[in-house]
Amino acid sequence: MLEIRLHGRGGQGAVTSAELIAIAAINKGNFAQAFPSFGPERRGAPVVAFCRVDDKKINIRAKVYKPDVVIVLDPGLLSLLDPTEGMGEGGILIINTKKKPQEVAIAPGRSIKVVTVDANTIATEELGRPIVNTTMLGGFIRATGLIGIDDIKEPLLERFGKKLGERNLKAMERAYQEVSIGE
Amino acid sequence: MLEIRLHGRGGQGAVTSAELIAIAAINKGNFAQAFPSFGPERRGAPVVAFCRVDDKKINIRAKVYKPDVVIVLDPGLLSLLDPTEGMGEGGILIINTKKKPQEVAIAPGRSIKVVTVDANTIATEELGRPIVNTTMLGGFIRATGLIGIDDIKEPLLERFGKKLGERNLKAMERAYQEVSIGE
Amino acid sequence: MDKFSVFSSRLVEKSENFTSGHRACQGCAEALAVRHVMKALGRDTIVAMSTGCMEIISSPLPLTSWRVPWIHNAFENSAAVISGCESGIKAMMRKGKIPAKKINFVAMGGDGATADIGMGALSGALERGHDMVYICYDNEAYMNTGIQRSSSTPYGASTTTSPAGKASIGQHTQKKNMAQIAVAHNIPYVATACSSFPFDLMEKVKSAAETPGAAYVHVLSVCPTGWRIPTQDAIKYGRLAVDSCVFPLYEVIEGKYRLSYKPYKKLALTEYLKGQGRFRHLTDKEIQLIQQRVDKDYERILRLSEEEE
Amino acid sequence: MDKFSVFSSRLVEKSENFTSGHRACQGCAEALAVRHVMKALGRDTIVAMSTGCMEIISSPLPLTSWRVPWIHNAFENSAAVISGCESGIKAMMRKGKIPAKKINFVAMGGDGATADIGMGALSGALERGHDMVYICYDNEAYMNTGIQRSSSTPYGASTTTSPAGKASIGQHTQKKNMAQIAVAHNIPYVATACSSFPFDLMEKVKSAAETPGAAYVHVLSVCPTGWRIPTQDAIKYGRLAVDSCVFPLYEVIEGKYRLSYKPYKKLALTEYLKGQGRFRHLTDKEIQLIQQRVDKDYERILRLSEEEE
Amino acid sequence: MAKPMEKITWQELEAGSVVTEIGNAREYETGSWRSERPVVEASQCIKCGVCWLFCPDACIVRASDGHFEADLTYCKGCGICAKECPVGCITMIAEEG
Amino acid sequence: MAKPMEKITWQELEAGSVVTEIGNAREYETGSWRSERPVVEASQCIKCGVCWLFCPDACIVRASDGHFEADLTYCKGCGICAKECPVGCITMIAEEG
Amino acid sequence: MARQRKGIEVSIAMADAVAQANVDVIAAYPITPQTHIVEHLSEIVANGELDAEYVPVESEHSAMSVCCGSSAVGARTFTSTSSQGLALMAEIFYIAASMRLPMVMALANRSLSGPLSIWNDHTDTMMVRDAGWIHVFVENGQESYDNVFCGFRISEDPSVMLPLAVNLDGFILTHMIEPVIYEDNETIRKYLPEVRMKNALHPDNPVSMGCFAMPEIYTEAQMGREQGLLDAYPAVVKAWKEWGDLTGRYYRPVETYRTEDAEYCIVTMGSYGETAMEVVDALREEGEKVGVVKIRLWRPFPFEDFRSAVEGKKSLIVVDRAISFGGPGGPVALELRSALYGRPNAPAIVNYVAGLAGRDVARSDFRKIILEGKAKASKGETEGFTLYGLRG
Amino acid sequence: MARQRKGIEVSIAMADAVAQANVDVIAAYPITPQTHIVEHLSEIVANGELDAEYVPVESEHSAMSVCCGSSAVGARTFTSTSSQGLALMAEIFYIAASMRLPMVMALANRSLSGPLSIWNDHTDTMMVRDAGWIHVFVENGQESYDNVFCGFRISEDPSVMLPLAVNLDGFILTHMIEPVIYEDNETIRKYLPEVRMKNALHPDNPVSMGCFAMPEIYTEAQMGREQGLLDAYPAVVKAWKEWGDLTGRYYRPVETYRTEDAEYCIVTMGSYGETAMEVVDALREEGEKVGVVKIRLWRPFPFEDFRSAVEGKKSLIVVDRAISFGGPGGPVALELRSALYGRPNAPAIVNYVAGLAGRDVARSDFRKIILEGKAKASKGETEGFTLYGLRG
Ligand SMILES: Cc1ncc(C[n+]2csc(CCOP(=O)(O)OP(=O)(O)O)c2C)c(N)n1
Ligand SMILES: Cc1ncc(C[n+]2csc(CCOP(=O)(O)OP(=O)(O)O)c2C)c(N)n1
Ligand code: SF4
Ligand code: SF4
Ligand code: SF4
Ligand code: SF4
Repeated sequence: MLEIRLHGRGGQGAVTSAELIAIAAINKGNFAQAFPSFGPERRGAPVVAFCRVDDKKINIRAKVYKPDVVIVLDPGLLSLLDPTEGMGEGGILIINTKKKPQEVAIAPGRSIKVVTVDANTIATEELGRPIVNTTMLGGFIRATGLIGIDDIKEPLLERFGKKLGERNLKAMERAYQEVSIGE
Repeated sequence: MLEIRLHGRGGQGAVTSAELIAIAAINKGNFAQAFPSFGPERRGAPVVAFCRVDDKKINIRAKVYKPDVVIVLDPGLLSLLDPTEGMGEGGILIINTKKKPQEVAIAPGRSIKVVTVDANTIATEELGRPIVNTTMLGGFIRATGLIGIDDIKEPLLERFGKKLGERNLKAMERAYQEVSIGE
Repeated sequence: MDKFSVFSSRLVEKSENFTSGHRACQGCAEALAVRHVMKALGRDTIVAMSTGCMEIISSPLPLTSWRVPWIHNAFENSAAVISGCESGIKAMMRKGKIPAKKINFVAMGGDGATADIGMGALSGALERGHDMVYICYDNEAYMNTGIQRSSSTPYGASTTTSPAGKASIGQHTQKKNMAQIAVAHNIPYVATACSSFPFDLMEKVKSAAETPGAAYVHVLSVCPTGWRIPTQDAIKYGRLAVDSCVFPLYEVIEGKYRLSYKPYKKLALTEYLKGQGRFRHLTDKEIQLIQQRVDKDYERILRLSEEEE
Repeated sequence: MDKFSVFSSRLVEKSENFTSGHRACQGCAEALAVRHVMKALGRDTIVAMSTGCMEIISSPLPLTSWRVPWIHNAFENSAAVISGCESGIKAMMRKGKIPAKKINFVAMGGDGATADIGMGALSGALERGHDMVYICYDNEAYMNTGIQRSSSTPYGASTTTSPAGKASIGQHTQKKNMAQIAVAHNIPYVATACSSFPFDLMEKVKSAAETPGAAYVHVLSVCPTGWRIPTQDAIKYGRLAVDSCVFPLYEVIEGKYRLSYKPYKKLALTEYLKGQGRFRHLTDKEIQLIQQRVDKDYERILRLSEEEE
Repeated sequence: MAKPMEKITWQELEAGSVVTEIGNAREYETGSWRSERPVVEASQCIKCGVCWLFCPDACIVRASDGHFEADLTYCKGCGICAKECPVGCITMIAEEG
Repeated sequence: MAKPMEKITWQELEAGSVVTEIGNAREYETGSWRSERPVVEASQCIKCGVCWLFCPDACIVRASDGHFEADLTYCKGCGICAKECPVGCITMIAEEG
Repeated sequence: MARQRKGIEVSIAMADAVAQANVDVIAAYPITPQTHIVEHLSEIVANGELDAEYVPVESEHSAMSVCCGSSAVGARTFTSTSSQGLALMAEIFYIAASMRLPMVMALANRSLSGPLSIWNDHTDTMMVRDAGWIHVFVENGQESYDNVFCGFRISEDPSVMLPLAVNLDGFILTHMIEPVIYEDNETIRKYLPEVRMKNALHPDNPVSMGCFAMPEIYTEAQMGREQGLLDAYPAVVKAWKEWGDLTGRYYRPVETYRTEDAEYCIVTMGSYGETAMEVVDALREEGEKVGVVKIRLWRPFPFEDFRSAVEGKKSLIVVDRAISFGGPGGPVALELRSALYGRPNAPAIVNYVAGLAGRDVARSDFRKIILEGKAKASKGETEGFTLYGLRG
Repeated sequence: MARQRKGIEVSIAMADAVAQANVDVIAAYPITPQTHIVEHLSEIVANGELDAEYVPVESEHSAMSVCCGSSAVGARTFTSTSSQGLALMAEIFYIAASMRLPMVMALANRSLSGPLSIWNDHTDTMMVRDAGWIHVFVENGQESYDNVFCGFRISEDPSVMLPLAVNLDGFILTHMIEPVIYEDNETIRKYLPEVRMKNALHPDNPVSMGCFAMPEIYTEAQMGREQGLLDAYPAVVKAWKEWGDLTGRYYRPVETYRTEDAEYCIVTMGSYGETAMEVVDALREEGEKVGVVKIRLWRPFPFEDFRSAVEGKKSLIVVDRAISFGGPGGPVALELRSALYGRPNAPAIVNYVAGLAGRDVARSDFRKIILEGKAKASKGETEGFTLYGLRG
């Protein structure tokens, strides 16, 4: 089972990212969960969403405490929280930032793969607004290989409708290409 | 223990009669209960009230099924119901009617003391209206001797205030005098 | 007695959809109002009724005084229950589950059920605009439970929870103006009526039922028990209320006021108050003050009706 | 920006009785309204607040943004809770249990808490005439639970329970007019306000608090999240609502209307609607129809205010 | 005929205690409530129907000759008909005890 | 300082969970919500206080020289002050990631 | 008010007690059979005999809300309701307990709709048995009167701070005229001094009440509520003891009658207790070894008192006045079974549900229930419940 | 709609099921965490994909009242609520059952105020456990979806005619995106035909509903309600069996997992069941003879199924999600103790109250509860309850 945690801000659509991953996995015949962190947080506040993917039925109904993958949608969050909390060795940290992976400060001695995407720029260029929840999926797909770009196409188009969906797809594909993978 | 049932009509104050008997008895140091028949009946409808008097604490919380005394406030009720229902031998039936006791039809072979009071006339004369609930108490007191006229004075004045109370008292006293006792 | 009534009774629907055998008090003009309303509505009607006198006196299991489909659910929710009936029938008709036909959806409640505990449900139903009629039988107190004050009890009336006493005049708030509140909801039809004016009442109920959307009819319903008047005077006191302009009869159609009846001679308030046990304690000075208020309110209605003409 | 504001900020109460650290959305003008209201009321105030955005964002145990005594009990009952506070303090002061002093009793709720679920409690409290102020923060939907329609949602707005869709324009009932309903309750003071006009708002809140008896203030509170506008435009949209006469500012004192602000130039409705995500789907024709309704309602207020002059 | 309530078994009630026999309240004879009885002087009756219109118990009926009279099965004796009759041809008489 | 909620024992709560430390929400720093920061060009500020008046988070403060600026501990970055400033001396700048 | 024995309607006696307790706020909405209590209170206030605010609310939901507001500012608060009224205020009833707001309610027990019934049983109070209120059941007028004072004393006790309901059977008690001894005002003042609530809402001492709780802290908040009830137990016992010392009338959480040597017992709650005793007397004369166990304190449930009261009995016949539909029968039997679960030699428990919505349960009925119940117990027919007196 | 497996939010799956069930009326008031269900339904209606009346009521009290009206005219009726909403409609909730009005409610379980909490536990549903509704608990999205259909089937069954609540844990299920298999409309139509209610309100067949009952007849009326629930049991079993035959997914009133040879069991209700199974698997590997008993049908309570499920076990560890304050602990443990009372060799019962208001109960917590509970049972520490995870 792969466990994913997403950090974002209220209104940024972290749950949608989790949802799309889960749906893509489910459509492939896998089992998956996606869910928010159930808070009363408002637009702007740091929020968390979760996702689990497995090839058998998932029977856990608790939050993700030990993520294998962490996605950070908002670069500003890095100064507020430790995105690697609970993460074991070999975890993958995917961050929306202009920085290169090696520029991202990680507690020394931890073997964590850092992946960076300049999602703000991509999203602003492709969607006109720095809404990065779909863009960041490109980074996720590239870094984990858990699902393919094609798997996410259908749920994405269903979610956003054809016109907007295709632009989101484009952004995601660009991120897939432009991602920087550390270590 | 003496058990009393009163028949009247909604709005005629049968409960007040029961109440006054009970209070008088309690004031004398006895134990007593008075309570209505708990119905949704409206002004005009036949209603029942109950009273129990004893010299020790009363522990019954049910209706009176076997009355020792029955008081009928409205002569019209006699054609609708059997006022002696549940009454044992030696019971006392006190009726507001112009009739003499012997003119009142009782199931043959039952030894029931019939007492009649022309309460409508007395009440109309004394109170200006045929509201007979206090008047009938005169008949009750005379027929049963359970309490005295004096015992009921105080509760009656408290209940109706001085002015109205004294007129009610007068009506009651007249009834006490003018009652016809059968057998 | 209102002037139309003498020779036109024959025009009135004969069948009784609210039958004899009900247990209202002797001389209950609220029951009479129900009888009139049901004549106006006819058989193709579903009634949702709030707990209260009219419900209790008409439905002791296994008996019922109702000849139309009738539902009682709770005290405060008849407006919501009828919303459900209307929505259900509407959907089923549209979907062809049942044949289409015009049905009157009517909620009814006392003034307590309407102006107090049921205010929320009523306001919601009016706002949603169901095709329904809400009828308030206003006997100016909670009669079913023994004459407690409601917000529709008039200032100065003595009730069991607003008793007149050394430190109190009785009810010390002004009667809530439910018709005015209904008008403020911007519904297409609002009217006041009284069973002492049965033809007017029946016409208004018919208009209300014919109005698409939500309609509200406020019926002053004399309660001899609660008002402490002789039973035979129930009709008279309704007339006095109207003729002294304590309770003006009017309609508000799409926001426009229309006075339905202008007393030939406006009677003094005392005519109306005297003889009612609930007002017995009022002093002349107090009556004077109340008269001023009545005048002011009546003038307002007059003005509004004239504006529209 | 309203014309008074530029140089008079210094006259405004400096201390914050509703502190920073609350968790309202970025740019929440409802929180701003609360801030303004609390400045106007000052410390000698007891607040009862309904469940809703403002409650949730200000009171996550063990933290509170309130510096005045504050109570939250449920969603629908702040008018009743404050009735209890007022009655309790009044009785205790009269009996000498606590020292006498003037305290403002203020209930607050969103439009859902006020016009929908709390309508009954509010109507009851107004009718009983407690010495209280009720403040409705009207952001035109249930925002706390995620932008569901309320009866105060304007016609045509898309919300999560009145979504625009193939078979629906979005909200298909007219916005309930709470101020008008409050007026119909015959209370001594009713006003409308908006936090884009803070001085007017604060004056009205003060007047309401000073009025003996029950007062009602209806505050249009722009919610960028629910209206789907950029956060920085929250003040602007309040101004547009007032300047396009969608939301006129007025007072009704003892039944008399007074317009508080007459736009220099009445803006077209489109100014206000365009840019709001919730109205994006409306066609020109639909906007036209809405404009007519706005005009009619505004004229009514104008007429009523003029009558009184 | 509805069974009297104190005889009905639980199985005899419809689900939800729905009553299907409409208007069966007529089995309850409210005439028993009466202490006074309206008596119509038929010869004076102008057949206007006012009494009928105002009876809260819907118990004024039309006799075959067109005049109106009280159905004593239900008449509670409120006296409204007597009071409202425009020609005053109804008198309330005390019921005999 | 209020104890963080996830540390409080049940005995530490007042009866009915009443909070007696008023205004302690200030311990929660909403500045962390911000993705853009208002920057005031002090020299242009006319000290009208409009930004202060319209800040939903009550986080505009007056500097010692009389001009106004945002208290970044609480500022959520909504941009209202920038938009409403009559002379336009506030600019919103993206927070660095 | 001097000490005196009066013949009085129980509702009026309760209202007089409320006046003697010098309450500040009464907020109630009329509902049969509670009406006489609040009517008499309005009268007392209207006559200037009690200086209090009588708030004529528009619904029971608001009645309880007003009481919450009034209690929150530290005013002594009384209310009364029944049946549908309780159901309508249920949401706020729970909240009053969780906010630890002292007040006393006269809960004139009446059946819950539907069908609508104005008569007595315990379905109303059972609906809210989880809410966290203190619940006392009384048997007669004297107990009703007395427990108004004890109720305020317990409810306002700083270690308790919980609302308290005095449950009295509707009509059976509320509309009964019977002897009640009134205590003089001196005694009352001594027993029930004014207390100023610590965190009462007031501008001089601002606090926030009713904050919301995240998962991180909710469990702890609830433990406070539970502990309040646990702490209420000794406070209740103490308040009753002191009342007894002043007046000679002692109350206990569980009361027993002729149980010492009883082999089996009938268990009741509320006004049935007296009749049960009367019938037990009669049965004793016939040689039946039977006793009565009366539960007076229903919440906090007096586990230990109950267990020691029934220790060693062969069987218990529990008479419930409510059903949990589709569930295990009456709520009292349910809790008693749970309380004795797994105990060695626990008595057999037979459950009757009787007197629903005011159906009379006379002495002959008790006799039948006791003897039939005993027989059932001995035959091991202890499952489910019997709806007593059902036709069909 | 064709048969398909989808990744979908559970709330949306339920809303889609309601649409597939072709309901006529939806009346609901928003409350977290139920909102997504009704929002999605409004959307379906707004898009013309379902021909139904969506009644945007002004309160939950009116939501249930509208549903009563709608059901009374024979329309297929759906509603959904949570927590305070349920509490506010409690009065009418009871009445709906007594009037035997079929409808289905998605009850997104959430904690009851106060303190206010939007998170999940079972205090809301427990408040109305006596009301006479049928209560089903589901564990995951698939069960939520399926039980909408089964719910209508059972509720509208002429032998049942009772409202039914599908209880699903708020957030934990409502906001979870997971795989759900949708059935095609054909299957649904076959399984859930339109039924015309016998006594539906209509001018063509006038009846009176909701008459009031005097004491002489109230007991009989209530027996009808109770019998309705008893009759519901076979109807539930049948409806689930037929659903299973159509779809391959079978449900049973009490479900067991690895209990055959278990010495002790953990008992759960709702979404905890899956985690419990997972933990039991792990413990089994360590040699623990432990199983899981899951109560799916809460009302009518499946006494026999439950008894046979736990027959011969040494102990039961019951995990409740609610407390009866000042009472015996969790309502589930309470009823289970009562159900097994006096049985020979009845298992010891240890009661935990856990996960109040959304506090996470993870696998490690279950492990701890099971092992600690087992130890308590063997030491005889079975009284009262443990508030799991309490700080202090
Ligand atoms: C929730 C609730 N509260 C109180 C009652 C008690 N109750 C029943 S009817 C009634 C008064 C009815 O008054 P109104 O609506 O004015 O009608 P009326 O009886 O006067 O015709 C009351 C208080 C109830 N049934 N339900
Ligand atoms: C009885 C009840 N029903 C529903 C809810 C859920 N609820 C809490 S706040 C809210 C909406 C609040 O809307 P509004 O009053 O307009 O205030 P806003 O949040 O928009 O400021 C809802 C539906 C509740 N808490 N209690
Ligand atoms: S109390 Fe009044 S309204 Fe009720 S039945 Fe009697 S007369 Fe009619
Ligand atoms: S949702 Fe709207 S009203 Fe609520 S906090 Fe956010 S901006 Fe303010
Ligand atoms: S007395 Fe009254 S009840 Fe009898 S017929 Fe006349 S109006 Fe009708
Ligand atoms: S009112 Fe008089 S005249 Fe008219 S029909 Fe009746 S009895 Fe005859």
